[in-house]
Amino acid sequence: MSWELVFFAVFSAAMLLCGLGVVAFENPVHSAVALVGSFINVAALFVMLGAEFLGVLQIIVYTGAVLVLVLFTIMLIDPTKLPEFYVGAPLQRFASVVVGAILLAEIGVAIITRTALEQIGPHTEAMVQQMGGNVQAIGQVMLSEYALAFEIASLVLTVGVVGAVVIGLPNRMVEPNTVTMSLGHTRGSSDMLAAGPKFESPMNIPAERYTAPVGERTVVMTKDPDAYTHPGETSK
Amino acid sequence: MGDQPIWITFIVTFAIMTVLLLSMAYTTWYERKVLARFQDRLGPTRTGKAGLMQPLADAVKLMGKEDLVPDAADRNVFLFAPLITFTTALLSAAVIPWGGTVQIFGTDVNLYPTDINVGALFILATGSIGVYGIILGGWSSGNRYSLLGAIRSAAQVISYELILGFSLVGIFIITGTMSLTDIMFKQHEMLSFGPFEISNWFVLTQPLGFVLFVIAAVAETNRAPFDLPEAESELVAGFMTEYSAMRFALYFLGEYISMIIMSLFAATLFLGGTSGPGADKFWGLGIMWLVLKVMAFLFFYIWLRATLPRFRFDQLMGLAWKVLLPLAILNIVVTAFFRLIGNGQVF
Amino acid sequence: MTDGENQTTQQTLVPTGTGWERELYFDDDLSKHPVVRELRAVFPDDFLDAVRFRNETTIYVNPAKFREIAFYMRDHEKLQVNFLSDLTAVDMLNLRTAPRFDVTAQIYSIPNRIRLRMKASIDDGMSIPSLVPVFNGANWMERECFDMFGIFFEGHPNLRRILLQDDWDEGHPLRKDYPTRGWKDYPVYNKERTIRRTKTRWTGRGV
Amino acid sequence: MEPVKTPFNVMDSTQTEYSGTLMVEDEHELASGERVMTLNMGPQHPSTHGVMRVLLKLDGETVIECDPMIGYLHRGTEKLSETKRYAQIVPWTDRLDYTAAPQNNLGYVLAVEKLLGLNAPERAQYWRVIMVELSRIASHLVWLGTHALDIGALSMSLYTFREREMIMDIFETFCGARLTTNMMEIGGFSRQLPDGLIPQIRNFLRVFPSKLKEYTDLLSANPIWLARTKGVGVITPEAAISYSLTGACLRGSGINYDVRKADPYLVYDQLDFEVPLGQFGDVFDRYLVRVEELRQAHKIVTQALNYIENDDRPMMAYESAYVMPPHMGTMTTAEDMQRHFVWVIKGFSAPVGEVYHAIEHGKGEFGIHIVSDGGSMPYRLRLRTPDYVNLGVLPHMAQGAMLADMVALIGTIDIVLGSVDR
Repeated sequence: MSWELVFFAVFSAAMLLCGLGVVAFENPVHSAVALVGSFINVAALFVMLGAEFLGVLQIIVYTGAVLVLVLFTIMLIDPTKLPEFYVGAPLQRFASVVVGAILLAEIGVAIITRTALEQIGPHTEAMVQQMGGNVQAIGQVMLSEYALAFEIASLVLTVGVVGAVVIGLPNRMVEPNTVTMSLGHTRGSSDMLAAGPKFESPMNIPAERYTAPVGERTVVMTKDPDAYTHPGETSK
Repeated sequence: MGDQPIWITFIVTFAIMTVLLLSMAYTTWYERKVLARFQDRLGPTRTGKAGLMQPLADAVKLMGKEDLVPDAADRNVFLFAPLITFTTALLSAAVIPWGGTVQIFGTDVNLYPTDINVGALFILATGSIGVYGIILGGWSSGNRYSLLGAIRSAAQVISYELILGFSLVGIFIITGTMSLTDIMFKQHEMLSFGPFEISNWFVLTQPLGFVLFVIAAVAETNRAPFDLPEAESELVAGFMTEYSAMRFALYFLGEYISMIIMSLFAATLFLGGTSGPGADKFWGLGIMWLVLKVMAFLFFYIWLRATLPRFRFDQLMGLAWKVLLPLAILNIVVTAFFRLIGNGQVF
Repeated sequence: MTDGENQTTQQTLVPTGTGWERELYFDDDLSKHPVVRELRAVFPDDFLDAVRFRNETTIYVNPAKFREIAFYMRDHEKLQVNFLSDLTAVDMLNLRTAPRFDVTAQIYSIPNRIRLRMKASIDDGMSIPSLVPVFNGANWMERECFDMFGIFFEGHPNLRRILLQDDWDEGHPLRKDYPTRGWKDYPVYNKERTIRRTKTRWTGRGV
Repeated sequence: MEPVKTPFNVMDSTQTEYSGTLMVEDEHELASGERVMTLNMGPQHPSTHGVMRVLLKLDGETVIECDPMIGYLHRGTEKLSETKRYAQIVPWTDRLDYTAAPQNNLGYVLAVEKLLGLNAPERAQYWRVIMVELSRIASHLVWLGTHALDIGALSMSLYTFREREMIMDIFETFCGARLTTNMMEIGGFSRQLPDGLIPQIRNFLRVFPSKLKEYTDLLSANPIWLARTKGVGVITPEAAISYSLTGACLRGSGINYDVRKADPYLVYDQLDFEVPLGQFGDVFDRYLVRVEELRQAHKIVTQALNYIENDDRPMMAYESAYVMPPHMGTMTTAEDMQRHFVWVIKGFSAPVGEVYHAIEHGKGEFGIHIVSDGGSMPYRLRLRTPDYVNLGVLPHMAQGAMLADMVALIGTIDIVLGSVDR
């Protein structure tokens, strides 16, 4: 038994355990952390196969960027308000079984074509060596053979970014700088107020007055106590 | 560069870990002393000569403190999170070369733990795992300041890692490799301009990339003026508000290790790593040059902290996405263009 | 002090430029004071009195018209008493029988540089119109006044205690019948001397 | 007069659910559907400048509601003053704004002198001006250091405290105390000037302008500082007047109201100085105004010192009946000792009446309102502290600000909680 087999066993066992944890943990954050562990072990398996670039990319892209966002979505959602997954409709359960079976079958077909039928495809180890290494080979293939798929993927990501920006835009209906009275903390007193004139305040000032320019700034010096005493004729 | 018995790799790794952990402790002392000089004070003086025993005293104090877990905390995650930051920070040291293959007592020794062909990306990858320590620590504390610090940290690290990666692409285009050892030895070559010979440091050919890298590295390590996750005047202590004792120290040390690693990384990529006068003759001189470069970087970190106010969060993100990212892409395009000219594929 | 009452209507008709000199605000004859003159004319029933002490003018007004008079003085184009320096109350329990409180507003005219004190007397348990619609700064001052004296300001948007805690149940401490040490008995610590007095150069004694 | 009975009893804490507790979970959905996080900033927080609590409702990092809660340092100074004789109250005023104790002393002492109708001799007035302006510099230096520290400029506080230390040493030479000086006396100064005071002040005046340039070099052109302060916390002139702001908060918005100019006390009408006014009323303008005030204070101290340096007229208005006679034979003759004893025990009986006196404190208008019933203790002493009133504008400024701006906004008001809570 070689060392590689031992490491493979350890990594795959850890990966499977983490994958089990993803579905088994009750707290969604714990599930997400288990998913992180699973991804890291997958990356380790990639490295063992000699695909360091893929392994590192797995960590940077999935573990680093995507999962952080997923994790935050989960964290900021109240766990008590999550929908109940266990008691989904029978159709849902059926559909999930079917989809899972199809995915499994796809993986099986891929493995069988590679091992049993010995149809390995063009990207053999010799070819990778000839291209100069993993990174070079991936670059070549990505930008020549699969250029169209690559561009489509970029387009989809761009759409995703634009969608995120649109969703994340602040609500334009609410004026951010509307000037109101400082009510302080209004609880406990608003319904107890007597009727009558409330805020005939001098504060109906347009919001653009509340901006200050970014450029050079000086102070105005005065010795005369009667100068600049009125809001209309301030030092601006 | 060649294969070596595995026990030599263990010894080298052990030596590098020891040096890193010790230097991390003394980086705290270095920061306190330098910051104190910036601020017209003396810094630690009471423990040992010039306060040199201060890290030891701090360690003893922190170990003696009670390891508190708040009631509202998610206990397991809370206890586990600091370890992530610490270990991933240490893990990055695996790919940083301290020299080439040298002869020590008649044995060939590689002065780096490993040399994978995507070493630069490996450091980025460990950095992106390291942020989990901050996020999970902040979330599991059950404190809103911690949560805000964690959210800030996540957004900041993702944004600035992008810039960190993009600023390196220029070097990858020039060298055609991502192995840190190869990149470093590329810079040992000398360029001659008539009578003058200067080292081919990438800071000369990639000045914009260097500036971007330094800014992003400061942000990536959560140091001032980008120390928003732990902005003490707004968020008390950010994600580590609820931590105490050694777990607090782990975060603290993780930050310092990240500083050292980022300094090593910058020195390796842009300042020629071990390159310097006499470095090719004796490997010890090369390590000395590397240490000097790292200390200069650390001094720069502390200088920033002593001088600059803190960014606001929206300004920070605006800087990353509106200023630095276009500049980084510009850098890539220009570098690629010159590379094509060099290859004779244009004109 | 109130002897100029029958002339006030004529005095408001004085053309501008002659009746608004700065010296008039500091004249010994209070009836020449522009604020007094104007208020007497416009609020003949609600302007009660005016007093001068140490070069400061105090006007007494009807509490029901407290806000209206402040409004009038703020928006008057010549008076421009547009700044509320301070608003507080004085518990007059020991000085007179009724009404109990003097609500005192120190108001100021930034363009004219004139300080003025406006007072309204109310009884315990009554409320007085809030000045918050006139001066936003009155918000916290009135909250403090409510906190310390228990005076209610009608129309205040957020009348809560401000300096004492929300569940303070000992009343309002700046009232004159509130003892300085409070109503409650507080525990007294360190009744016995637990630390031996040591012999020092100054005491010279062992115990 | 139509008495309006109050419709509710606030003392009944069962009516309201918030009474005196920390916030329980209070997340509610806004009209936009965003979830709101309640953040309890303080009372133990590094940048609330003491024990102040600010209850924030945050939408992300944007503040949508802000409620400052004060009173953690309330000591009842106004109530206590009603049981103290006039001269005994001076030390209590030290504890209001403990970064500028001489100014508090001066405000109180001037109000009492106004009530008594007495004037301090000219020399004492000049020395009061010198001490108060030095104290204004000290107070502004504390503000500059802590404000910069809040925004993240770490070293600034140590630089400003270095110069403040020199002023503290001057105070120590002058009156023996550094922080709670208890410096001013009713009627002037009863003691001789100590030796070495004037060279000490001269030394400070020589050093200070170069140090001030150091501060402004570090901050005024710093792009991060500009980005953090410009356009943040804008108060329009109308709002500034309406919120009763005073001091740099009002002048930063461009309204010229400086009590030293508008209603001169002491000898300020004989001194040549200018009042700086901001243009747009944001945090940066208030910073500029205060830095300029440091220069003007330096100028005032220089002028006053040049004028009064070689003067040796008496410093106490002994001719007045309200001033304690000099301690000439207190230790030797029985009559003097008796007289002194009676003075200390009984104090003086002030005239009946009420006065309000305002001075330009470093933080704004510091007003004392004394109601006297003719006794030896004030019937009512009202302390109008500038930061209490200025703090009321915080909810107005905080609308739409970021969480990081909150510390800049709290810093720009320049509060000292001892003065806010009294």
